[in-house]
Amino acid sequence: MSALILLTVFGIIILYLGFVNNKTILAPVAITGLVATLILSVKDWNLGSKYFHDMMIIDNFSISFNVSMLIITILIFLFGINYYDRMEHHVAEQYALMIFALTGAFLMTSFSNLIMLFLGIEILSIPLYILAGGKKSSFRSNEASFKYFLLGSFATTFFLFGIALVYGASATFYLPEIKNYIAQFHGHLPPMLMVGLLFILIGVAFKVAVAPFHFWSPDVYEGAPTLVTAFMATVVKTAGFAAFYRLLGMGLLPLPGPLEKTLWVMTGLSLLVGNLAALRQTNFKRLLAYSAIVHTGFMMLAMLSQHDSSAAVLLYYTFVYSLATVPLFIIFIHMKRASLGLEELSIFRGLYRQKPWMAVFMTILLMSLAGLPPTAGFLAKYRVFILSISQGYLAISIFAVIMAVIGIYYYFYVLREAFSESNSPTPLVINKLNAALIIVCGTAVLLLGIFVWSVPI
Amino acid sequence: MVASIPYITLAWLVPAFPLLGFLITGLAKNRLKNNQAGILASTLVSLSFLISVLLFFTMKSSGQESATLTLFNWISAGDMKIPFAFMIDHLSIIMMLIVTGVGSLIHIYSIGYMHDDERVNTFFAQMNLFTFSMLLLVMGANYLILFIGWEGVGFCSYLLIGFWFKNPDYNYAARKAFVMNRIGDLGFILGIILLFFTFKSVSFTEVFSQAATLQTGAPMITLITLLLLVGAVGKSAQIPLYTWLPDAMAGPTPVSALIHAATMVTAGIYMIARSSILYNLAPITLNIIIVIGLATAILAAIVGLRQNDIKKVLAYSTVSQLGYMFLALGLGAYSAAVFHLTTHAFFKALLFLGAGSIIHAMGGEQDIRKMGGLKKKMPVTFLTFLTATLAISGIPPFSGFFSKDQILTDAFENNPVLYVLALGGALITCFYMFRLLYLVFYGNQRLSTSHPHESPRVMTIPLIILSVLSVFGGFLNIPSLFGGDSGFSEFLHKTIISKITAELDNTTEIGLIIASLILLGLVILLAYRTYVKKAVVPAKDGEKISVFGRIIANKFYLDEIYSAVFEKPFGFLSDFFYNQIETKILDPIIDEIGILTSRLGDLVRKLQQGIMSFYFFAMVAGILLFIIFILIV
Amino acid sequence: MILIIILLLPIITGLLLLPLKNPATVRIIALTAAVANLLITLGLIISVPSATYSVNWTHFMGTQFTLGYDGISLIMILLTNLLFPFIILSGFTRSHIKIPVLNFLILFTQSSLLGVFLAQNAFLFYIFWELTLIPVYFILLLWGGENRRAITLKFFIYTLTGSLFLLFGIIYLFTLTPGLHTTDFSAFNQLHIPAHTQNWLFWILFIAFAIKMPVFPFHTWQPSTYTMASKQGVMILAGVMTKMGIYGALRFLFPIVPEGVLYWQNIVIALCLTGVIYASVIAFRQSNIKRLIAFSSMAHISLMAAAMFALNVYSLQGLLFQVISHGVTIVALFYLVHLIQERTGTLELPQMGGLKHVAPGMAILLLMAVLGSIALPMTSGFVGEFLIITGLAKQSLWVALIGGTTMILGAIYMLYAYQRIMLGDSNPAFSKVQDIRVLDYFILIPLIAVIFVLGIYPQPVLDLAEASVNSMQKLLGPAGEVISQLTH
Amino acid sequence: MKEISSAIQLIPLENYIGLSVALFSIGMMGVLFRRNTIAILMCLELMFNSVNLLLTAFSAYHSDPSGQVFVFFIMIVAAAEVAVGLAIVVMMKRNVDSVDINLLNRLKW
Repeated sequence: MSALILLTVFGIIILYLGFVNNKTILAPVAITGLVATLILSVKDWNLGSKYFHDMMIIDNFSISFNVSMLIITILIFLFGINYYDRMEHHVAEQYALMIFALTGAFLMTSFSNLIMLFLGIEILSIPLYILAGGKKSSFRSNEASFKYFLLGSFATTFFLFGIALVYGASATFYLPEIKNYIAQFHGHLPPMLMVGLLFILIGVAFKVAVAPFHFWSPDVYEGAPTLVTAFMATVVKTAGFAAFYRLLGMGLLPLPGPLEKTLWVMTGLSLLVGNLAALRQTNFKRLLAYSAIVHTGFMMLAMLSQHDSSAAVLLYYTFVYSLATVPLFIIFIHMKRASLGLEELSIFRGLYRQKPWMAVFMTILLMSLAGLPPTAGFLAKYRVFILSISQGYLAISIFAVIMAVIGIYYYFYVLREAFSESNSPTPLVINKLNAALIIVCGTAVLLLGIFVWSVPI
Repeated sequence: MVASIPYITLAWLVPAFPLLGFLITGLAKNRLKNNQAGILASTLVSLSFLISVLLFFTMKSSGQESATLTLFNWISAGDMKIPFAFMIDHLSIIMMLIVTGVGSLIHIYSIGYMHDDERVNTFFAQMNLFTFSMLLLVMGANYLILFIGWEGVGFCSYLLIGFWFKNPDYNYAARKAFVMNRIGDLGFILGIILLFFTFKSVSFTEVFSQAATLQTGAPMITLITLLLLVGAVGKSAQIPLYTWLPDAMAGPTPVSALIHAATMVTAGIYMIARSSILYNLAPITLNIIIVIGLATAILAAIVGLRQNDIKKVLAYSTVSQLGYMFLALGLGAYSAAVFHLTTHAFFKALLFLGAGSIIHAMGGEQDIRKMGGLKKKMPVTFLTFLTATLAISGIPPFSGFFSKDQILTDAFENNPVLYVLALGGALITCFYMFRLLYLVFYGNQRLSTSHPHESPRVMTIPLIILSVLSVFGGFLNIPSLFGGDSGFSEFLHKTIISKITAELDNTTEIGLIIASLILLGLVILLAYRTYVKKAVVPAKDGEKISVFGRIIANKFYLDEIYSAVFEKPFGFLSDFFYNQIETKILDPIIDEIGILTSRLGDLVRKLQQGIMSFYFFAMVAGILLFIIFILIV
Repeated sequence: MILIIILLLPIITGLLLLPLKNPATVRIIALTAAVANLLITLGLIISVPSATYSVNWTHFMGTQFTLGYDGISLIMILLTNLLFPFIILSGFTRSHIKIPVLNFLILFTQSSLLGVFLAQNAFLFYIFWELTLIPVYFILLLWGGENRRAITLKFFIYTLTGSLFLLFGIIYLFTLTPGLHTTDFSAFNQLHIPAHTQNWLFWILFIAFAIKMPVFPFHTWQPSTYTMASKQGVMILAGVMTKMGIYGALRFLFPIVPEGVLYWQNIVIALCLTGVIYASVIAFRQSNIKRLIAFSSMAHISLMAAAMFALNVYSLQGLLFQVISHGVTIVALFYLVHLIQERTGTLELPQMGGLKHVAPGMAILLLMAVLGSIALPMTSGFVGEFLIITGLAKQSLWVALIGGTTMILGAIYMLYAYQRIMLGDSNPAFSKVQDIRVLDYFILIPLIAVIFVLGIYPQPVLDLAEASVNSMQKLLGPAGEVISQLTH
Repeated sequence: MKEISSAIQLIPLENYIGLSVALFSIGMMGVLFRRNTIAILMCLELMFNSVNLLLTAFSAYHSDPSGQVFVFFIMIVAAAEVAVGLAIVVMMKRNVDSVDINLLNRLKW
């Protein structure tokens, strides 16, 4: 709880720091704030403290997810130092809004009550609507925020309607009670309750961009400022899945048959649509957006094969995925600058010729996303497969395997570009800090792949 | 190491010397001066000859039948144990004598013959390698060692046929020979494998000792013998795999003498004679051998009638003589076959070397229509050639008479029809040999340009030695009929179990001999009248000849048929597989999968229209579908 | 401990190479490392019969990190460490493009290959199995011939598709293991999987190996990749990586899904024989030497695969012997082909001819390598193929007959190629061509020596193979009994 | 409080549900078929409020206040969303000089 408060306080402080327009202090302050929050939240480990009439339970699950999100956010802020130094105004707001979004994410990881979930989602989303439109003059940024906002609130209405229906049926917002209420039907729920639950699930599914509710994500990812995209692709997805898992784990498991089938359909669709759309993608940000949808599919796989270790696998997967994605966006930013604002895959050409080390680490990161050993990405997928196969979901696992192959195709397509000669090489400058961070991330991905402190299941 | 025969431990030297020669001449071929290589090679082969002689006499004196010399354990896998061992018994000692004896003569001859060739050192290296492989073949103590030599000689003949590698036709001939041999070898190796499965061993001694227990006509034995026969047919140029031998004449003449007359081509006969115990158990196979042998003998002889290249004539006569040996094998008269093999080695080597000396004299000319009247010019060659011709025609008391007569009588015992056919073949042989003789040595010289001269002594001496052998070689095996002890067969009969039972009574035999002699005389007379009196010269290539004649002159178009039936379809198939199946079906399928997926990808991308209304619709549609879904399910 | 040295020596050396600048020193260091590794391996073979190294290091990607070897792995390791010095040595040419990186990648490949052969644990096996692809991918991508980007990607995806099915299979087996799950081979071999499961699991596992070997009709990536690949790339691919498929099949199929093997045996053998004939026939009309040899290699590999599924002592012995024989021969052949290309500037047979006049040494060495590949007695190829054909004959005489046609077809196309390149009248275009240099002798003489020495005295390797076949039969369980039934 | 809830309970629950579903659907239809962003925002508000109505009704029937508490939360959030939304619309108006939702479609495929 204290962590949450501290985070909010820091958000407000940074907001005020915006008045003294001195950008240099912003990032350090923000990062210190995050680190402090990190320490505080770790101190709550094993306390399992409850707040607001148990509407909010901060247990190890939420703490671990919070910590992972904090780490990723710290990374993003560190990258932000370089990213924002050409932006004159409203830098403070950027940091502040991200921090606020993070508070929302915290709520989403620790709710035990649908109201909290709703609040969390909204507190997460509203700052993102603004962040997506961060470049006020840019049409694309504008369009991104616009679409995100409209679709987001549209989805929210359904989510709320669902909550209302469930409340109407069960007369409570508390997940455990809802669980008990559902349990008494032995899987044969009344339509109203069923629809209500469906709407709730869809509301969350929209946030994590599961097909067929993924349409917003490629556009928003492409249009939003790259750093925000990175934030959305990683922290928001992590938060979304934390919420999703908590929702299922606390409230809905064992899922009624139809709902479970629905979710499986969503999983399969995400894997398929994401991969196929990414296959011929030429814009890197869109490519990552679609690949994000695919990873969503894998996370769903992990989540739906209900096993005690699902949470651990989910955490591992999301964290590893974020750890690989963020630096890729950063490399992309540099290539984009070098190629004067292009976003095509071809801008990566000649990377190997100019910055071989960058190319090597890009290889590691892409391998991790593609799920090739010995990177953490492989281990993540491996553990997901172990879950799904050990729970006997063979068909979908085989399907996922095939999909993984397609994934490898486009990741290595990018890699091929990076390792082939560029016809018009523009000087590529990567500032020390970012280079160091990329290297750290790459190494981390490798080490997480090799030294994982638990057996795979 | 079982050393039952004195000096058996020296046996490994016999192949070792030629191998040594090969290594020295091969590695130092750029340093050796003009004749060194030849001399070295010849001495080494002669040394192995001496050792063979030594072994022969020690063997005779000690009265031992066979001895085995195991060098090391070659292949052992599971229950398969194949040592690298030599076995010396009466059969192999004879073969060793032939190989090293005739071989050393031909080596010596080659010193003169190949004198001017710039790759003479390579030539001797390869000849030595050949001798080595041939010795492996005859000395091997089990079928697999035999097979090493078997393929080794094939490979050497490949090298030597294509010795003058500038000429693509020669290279083609070499390749053809090797591939045809390989076809036979596949059958052979399969036969060996089956032998192993049947007897759990491939060493001669064990196989034969166990084979005694089997009953005659067992299907497995028949199959094995047939497969071995395939190998023999390939190696010994029998129908249907004989077409390579005439083409093999592309090689230098000494090669033809050594490989394609005296030794390599007789490997098949050796192998079958070696496996006589097995073949006696397989009457079906024996009958097949009879048919193959007789057919080859006659067909080749007929083709020989119309050949105008001196070496081609000899080649076809070789094929037909090999046919006779096969006939003998088929009749179960193995020792007769081996005896004919021996005498044939003498006179056919002599014929080839004589031909070589003629070609040498004519400056590389091989067309007998352009020769003639060489009797005066090169008397030694003429005399030796004459003896050889008489020998091959089976005129008593020349060696060919005894060996061939034995086969004929055996044929008669088996079935008079065989006898008649065989005799006909013999008559044809006699005719074309004398045709050759007359055309080359009699009449007047038809090619004015070249000035033929007698060959140097290094070439003539081997001719003389060989002619002596082909004159008196027959006396090794004088049948009881002429008060002989047929010692050769006696010497062999321990090793080879002949199947001949009934002895012909003397009167019939004498009758047969007289009849055949009369016929032979007539044939020689005919040839004389045609080619000396009338001085008929065979038609030029352009001129019209009778259809029958053309068919014969074109070797029954067998080459053409083979290329039409095997080579062309093979090439077509290759193109078809690659251009159609590989590049149009198999490979594209994989690519198509990729292309198809990316097409789908484009479709899915197009869904992302970027228009808000569509997104709203999509979302609502999705929700509604799911509602319906859950309410139905 | 020695195993971990063998495993890590190359990769660590490779990493040390990266910062270096001077190509010469880089090459020397790389070569010494490879040679040292070879010597260690030989010492291992001579001294220790069968060691297994196991660090109880469960934090390695969450599993037991277990290295070890039996005869089969030993042969594979021997092959790998035997060939890599020559592969590195063959890079001692004038070109100076990214030598450190290239050597690093080569050594990286060596380590991961060794890992594949040493792993005693399916998960570890899979890690290394995939790992081999990465450096090879870059070797092909950065040093390949024309159209390399497309071909490399195709090769990569194609092989990975198989591998991922293998991953699925491994995980499935993992979930079958009792109690606290494990991926140790020893545990897998104890599984008794119901027959109907084995029947589909067989293909899940086999597809990866079939693509790697490759077995008809999964071979289509091979010719183009070989033709495109650089000298060292193709040496690695043809010499060692094809053997990974064989090794994997021996490791996974026979012990784990024996009923599946028996169920599909005939079909797989039929596929392999089709491959033998198909590849040999195609090779006959290829105008590009590299593609010709690629197809010939495919023919030989298919024969070996057939031998593997003939499931008896002779065929397995022959297979394992042939693994070494084929590796050495094919590497020598590909090196010679590249030599010819470097000297004459062409790979097209129609433009060849009469090279023997100017390069007799090259001609003789090529002829010797060709003899090895057409299995003339006294070359290692003969011993291998004789045993293989024996094994096939044990299965059925017809199988042996069809398999044996390689003897004939091989002779046809290899001798044709040899004559087309070397023989014939002297070719004015090649008048400037130099004969082979010292470096080439250093590479070719030892390789060809191996071919002939093993042909004349194959027993040492056969003994290795013997031990491994027995060990395999021991660990084969049901299929082991099947094998013993078949053989006795 | 009591009489309010009792007053609410005079009307059977089905009617409330029906009404709010109707409102929700109307809003949804508006979102689907209008192209003017402002109108769409209003429709969204409508949907939010239908949910509010539903919640109040339920809370009254369950005589459980938490539902009504939730309503307040929703109102606040909705207000915040509209604020943001309007800002975005203003920005859009400034950029493309229109509020047609389909005008911004650079981002696609």
